[in-house]
Amino acid sequence: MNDIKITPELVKEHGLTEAEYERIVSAMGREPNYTELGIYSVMWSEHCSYKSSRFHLKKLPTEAPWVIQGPGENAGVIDIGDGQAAIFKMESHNHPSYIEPYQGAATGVGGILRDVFTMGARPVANMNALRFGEPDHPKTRHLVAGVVEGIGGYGNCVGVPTVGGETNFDASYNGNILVNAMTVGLADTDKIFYCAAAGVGNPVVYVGSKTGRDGIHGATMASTEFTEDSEEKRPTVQVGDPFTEKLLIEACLELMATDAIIAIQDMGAAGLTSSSVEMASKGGVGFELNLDNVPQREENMTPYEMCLSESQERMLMVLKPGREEMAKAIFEKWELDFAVIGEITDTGNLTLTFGGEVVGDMPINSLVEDAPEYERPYEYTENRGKADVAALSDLKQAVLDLVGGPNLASRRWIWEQYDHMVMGDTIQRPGGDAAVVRVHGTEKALAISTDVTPRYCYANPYEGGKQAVAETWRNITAVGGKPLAITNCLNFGNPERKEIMGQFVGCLEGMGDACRALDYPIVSGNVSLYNETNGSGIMPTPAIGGVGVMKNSERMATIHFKNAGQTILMIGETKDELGATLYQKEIIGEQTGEPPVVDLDLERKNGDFIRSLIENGDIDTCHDLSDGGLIAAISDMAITGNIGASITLDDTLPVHAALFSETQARYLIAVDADKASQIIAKASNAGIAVTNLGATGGDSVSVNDNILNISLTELKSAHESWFPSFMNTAE
Amino acid sequence: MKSAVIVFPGSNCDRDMAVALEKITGVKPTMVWHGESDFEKVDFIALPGGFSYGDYLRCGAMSARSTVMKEVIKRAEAGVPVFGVCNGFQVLTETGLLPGALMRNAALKFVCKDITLKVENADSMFTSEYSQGQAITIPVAHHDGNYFADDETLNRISGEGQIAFSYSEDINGSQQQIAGVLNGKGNVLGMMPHPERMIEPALGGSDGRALFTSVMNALG
Amino acid sequence: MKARVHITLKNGVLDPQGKAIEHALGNLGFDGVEGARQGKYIELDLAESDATKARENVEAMCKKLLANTVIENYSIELE
Amino acid sequence: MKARVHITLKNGVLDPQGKAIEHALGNLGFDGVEGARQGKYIELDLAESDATKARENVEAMCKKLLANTVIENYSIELE
Ligand SMILES: Nc1ncnc2c1ncn2[C@@H]1O[C@H](COP(=O)(O)OP(=O)(O)O)[C@@H](O)[C@H]1O
Ligand SMILES: [Mg+2]
Repeated sequence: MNDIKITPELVKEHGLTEAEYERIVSAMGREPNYTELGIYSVMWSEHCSYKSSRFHLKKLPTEAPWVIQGPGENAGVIDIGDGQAAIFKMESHNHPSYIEPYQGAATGVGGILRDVFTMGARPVANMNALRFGEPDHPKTRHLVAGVVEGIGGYGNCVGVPTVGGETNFDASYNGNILVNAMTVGLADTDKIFYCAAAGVGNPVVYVGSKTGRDGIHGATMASTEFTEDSEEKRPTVQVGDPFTEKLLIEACLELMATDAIIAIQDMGAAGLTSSSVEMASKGGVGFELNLDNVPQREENMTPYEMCLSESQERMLMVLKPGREEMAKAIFEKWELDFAVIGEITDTGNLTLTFGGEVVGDMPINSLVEDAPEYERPYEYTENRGKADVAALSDLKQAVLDLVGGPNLASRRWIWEQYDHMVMGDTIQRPGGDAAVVRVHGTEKALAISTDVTPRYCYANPYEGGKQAVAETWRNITAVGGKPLAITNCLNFGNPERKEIMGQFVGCLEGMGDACRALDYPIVSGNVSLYNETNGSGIMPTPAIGGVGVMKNSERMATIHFKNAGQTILMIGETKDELGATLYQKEIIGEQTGEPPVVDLDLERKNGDFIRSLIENGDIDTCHDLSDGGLIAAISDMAITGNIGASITLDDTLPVHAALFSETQARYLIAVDADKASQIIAKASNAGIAVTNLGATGGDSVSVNDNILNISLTELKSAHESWFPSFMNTAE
Repeated sequence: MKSAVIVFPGSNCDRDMAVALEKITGVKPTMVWHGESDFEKVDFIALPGGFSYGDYLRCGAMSARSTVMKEVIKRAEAGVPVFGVCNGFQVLTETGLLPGALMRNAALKFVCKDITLKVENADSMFTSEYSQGQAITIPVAHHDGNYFADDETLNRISGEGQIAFSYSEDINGSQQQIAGVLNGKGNVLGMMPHPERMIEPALGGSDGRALFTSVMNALG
Repeated sequence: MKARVHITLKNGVLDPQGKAIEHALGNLGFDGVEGARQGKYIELDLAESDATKARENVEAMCKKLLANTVIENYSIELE
Repeated sequence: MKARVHITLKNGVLDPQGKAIEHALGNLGFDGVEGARQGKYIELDLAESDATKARENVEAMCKKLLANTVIENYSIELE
């Protein structure tokens, strides 16, 4: 196999440029053999090396006193008090999910779970951020069905609740859906595991499933543009085995309770190769692996295949010497493979042997530090100016179309396919602003939300980047959580195009500013570039996953109206910001103008105020305003509470602006009248804008008596029926 | 009340069951691994929900043949109360301790939501704290909860009061909307809904508690 | 030798997967599908080379694990 | 006429179900099972009586719905 001659074509097939190949030759001081070429190609792929994004990622804020581990490990770690840590990360599985939605999405969930339990955490919550093409695109229904079933199929079986997410439909995802999965886990702060290998002579151990020829070159696939014939790249799809994953979680956690593990790393993209290189590189040591000892599922596997296989449900560990037998007994109890496949060396090289011969020998440094880094040229998106967004005469229809349209309709059809209650700690289920999961056995809880508004990011990447971070912060705040840190999944088009790179840089700058202003650092993340089909890119989609903590989970707010006769207050002020809104897109059918601007100081001020009300037990009903504006939020609160509302708007803004504007930093709360006056007074003292909008009650949502009046029945049916009827329509 | 929770590879509601049992009975249950051939004497045996063996081949099929189940069957026959939830129910039908079989949901989708159940038999040791016909809210979370039995069996179990709970709406295609079934002697109950998930207001309600307190009362 | 096992639902047992297939095929515009049933197909590689013994063995596997005889039938072919 | 369709995983695609069956048979004391693979078996009743047309039709059904051709193969028999 290694006598295959390295030709320029072969180099190109491996996704390497001529210049990159030259770089490999000079790093190695010789030509690579076939196995080595394969290894360089995955290690230097966009997916593993972050060659287009690294330069900019370095500028993101990653520190805070509560950050235990920022980016660079398998997942980020934050201190949540009492000696406990939350460990979390989000990751994309876009390309595989487009090719095979069920398995693509399922293995995406499996991969992100491993990133989290690798660090010693028990996974306690899964989230999923999904973007599909237009509803009437011929592929959409099939993709939605498969992705949702795959996420559920994996998460339900493993027994980790899938507690929330987000789902958008837009034409820019027609040929390139996004499937971003996030896992949050819990660990004790003194029991966190890292991937840096240490100790020359220590055994390198392989555990989990056997290696097959699955997904060879998945990492390079995730680093190239899609063309029509990508659908032929089928054998790269992997099949997930959630049952084995469940066993692997239990076995790893059982071993982690001992002191046998020095370092541990899951085998993700580029499998055995990237995990061993990463462990060696972090530890500044060499690895010698005997590939004959790798547990194999298929016959006659070559070193090339074993090194590049992306078979799922596998982990690599470095153990303390002498602990092999004890560790092996644990894995055998869980009926998993366990094999010592090598040891740590002081050579600084990754040395591979097979059949008694050395089949690869590469300096670890050259695989990691020498990987190319590009400062690709970029061009910022031009300002689109202020949009002039029309009013419609039939307000009622507009509201029904919006609330009962693809981007606001209830996602119940999705979350009812996910076990969102297993583990017995889900105290806020999907359907609210943030999911809330109790920290098992304590009063504390984690609040989790994923958000991004790609329309805004496309219109103005900087503002969109800010808004994505701010929206997760706001959603966590709206349930009463203190937002602590975020993870992200940066989904963009082809970075070799200046305007795409401009979107990337702009979004990152916005994210960074928002993180700094909100004390809300980035602790982990993932970049997915080349999300393009035939040269047309997706909208920039930097999905943000935020995590916050609640000290007393009995003080929690939910969105549903609880009693008739309560006063509805709006915290924050509505401005005429209709550009790039959902109203403009779905009702008017245009996408122009600048998006709403996030005033980060105001965001913080209003949010801190809301949170203090919830923490004090002053309010238990709260909803932030986002897509669809005021009327969408009121509708949500009324539908979920089955209680109507009547509100009165003053005439500072045209009605359609007051109802549909997506001005940021706003919340709605509902409280008893006497409490409301106290809150108004408190807000005025603090210089916070507050408006008394009206009261809950009745069986309709009405505005200024007659301008708008929609019965709860109509609203509910529009909101609840869109998804099921869309999915049940025959293709 | 001393209880045991049986753990199969892939069980994932074993902890939830143990937490509920401890909260309600005040005694920490013993966790029993599927490979054990014997375990300490207990008053109550619970088979938890989850995906034992990944639900591969047929839900509950592989667990039903595990070593520990031989002992569980023996004890059930000797009168020890045995309670299977979700996957536990599937295991019980696969062992033959309960009649019928659980097939793929008619809509072929996993379904996770709160559902209203009707208490069809409030006379059993598992249900005495409910009233006959009471409507209770308990969540379901399953892919294979579509209860099937042949007509003769159905007639028998409905005639003998062996139907413990039924769904108030058709959620999975179950015959007669059956949600939970007792054995002839009344000491084995299997049900698809998860009462152990409804034991405190923070989780959405407490309607599941009475099931456990019923057993406590029955055992004295 | 190799055993091919077919596991099918007994007559009278309702078959949600079969029904769904029938329905979906209809929706996709395939006319004239008058019934669909879904079963399992399991292939086993056996060390045994004696056909009689192999059949006995597989028969036992079916009864003990592979089929649920409350609702399923099985049939065995050897190669 | 009747069509019998077998759907099996492509070579090299991981078969978690087959693996679990193999394992479980071993645990139950059945020695000599060297491999197990699980597939689907679908029976269709067709109105069509022309074998060529029927095959074409079922072929299309497999591609469109019954098999996931990314990871599965199918084979069709007519009766
Ligand atoms: N793919 C999904 N999986 C689970 N829950 C989802 C999914 N998509 C949306 N949801 C849930 O639906 C609700 C509404 O989502 P969204 O409109 O994005 O909320 P928000 O505007 O507050 O961010 C949230 O509770 C969210 O968790
Ligand atoms: Mg919100």
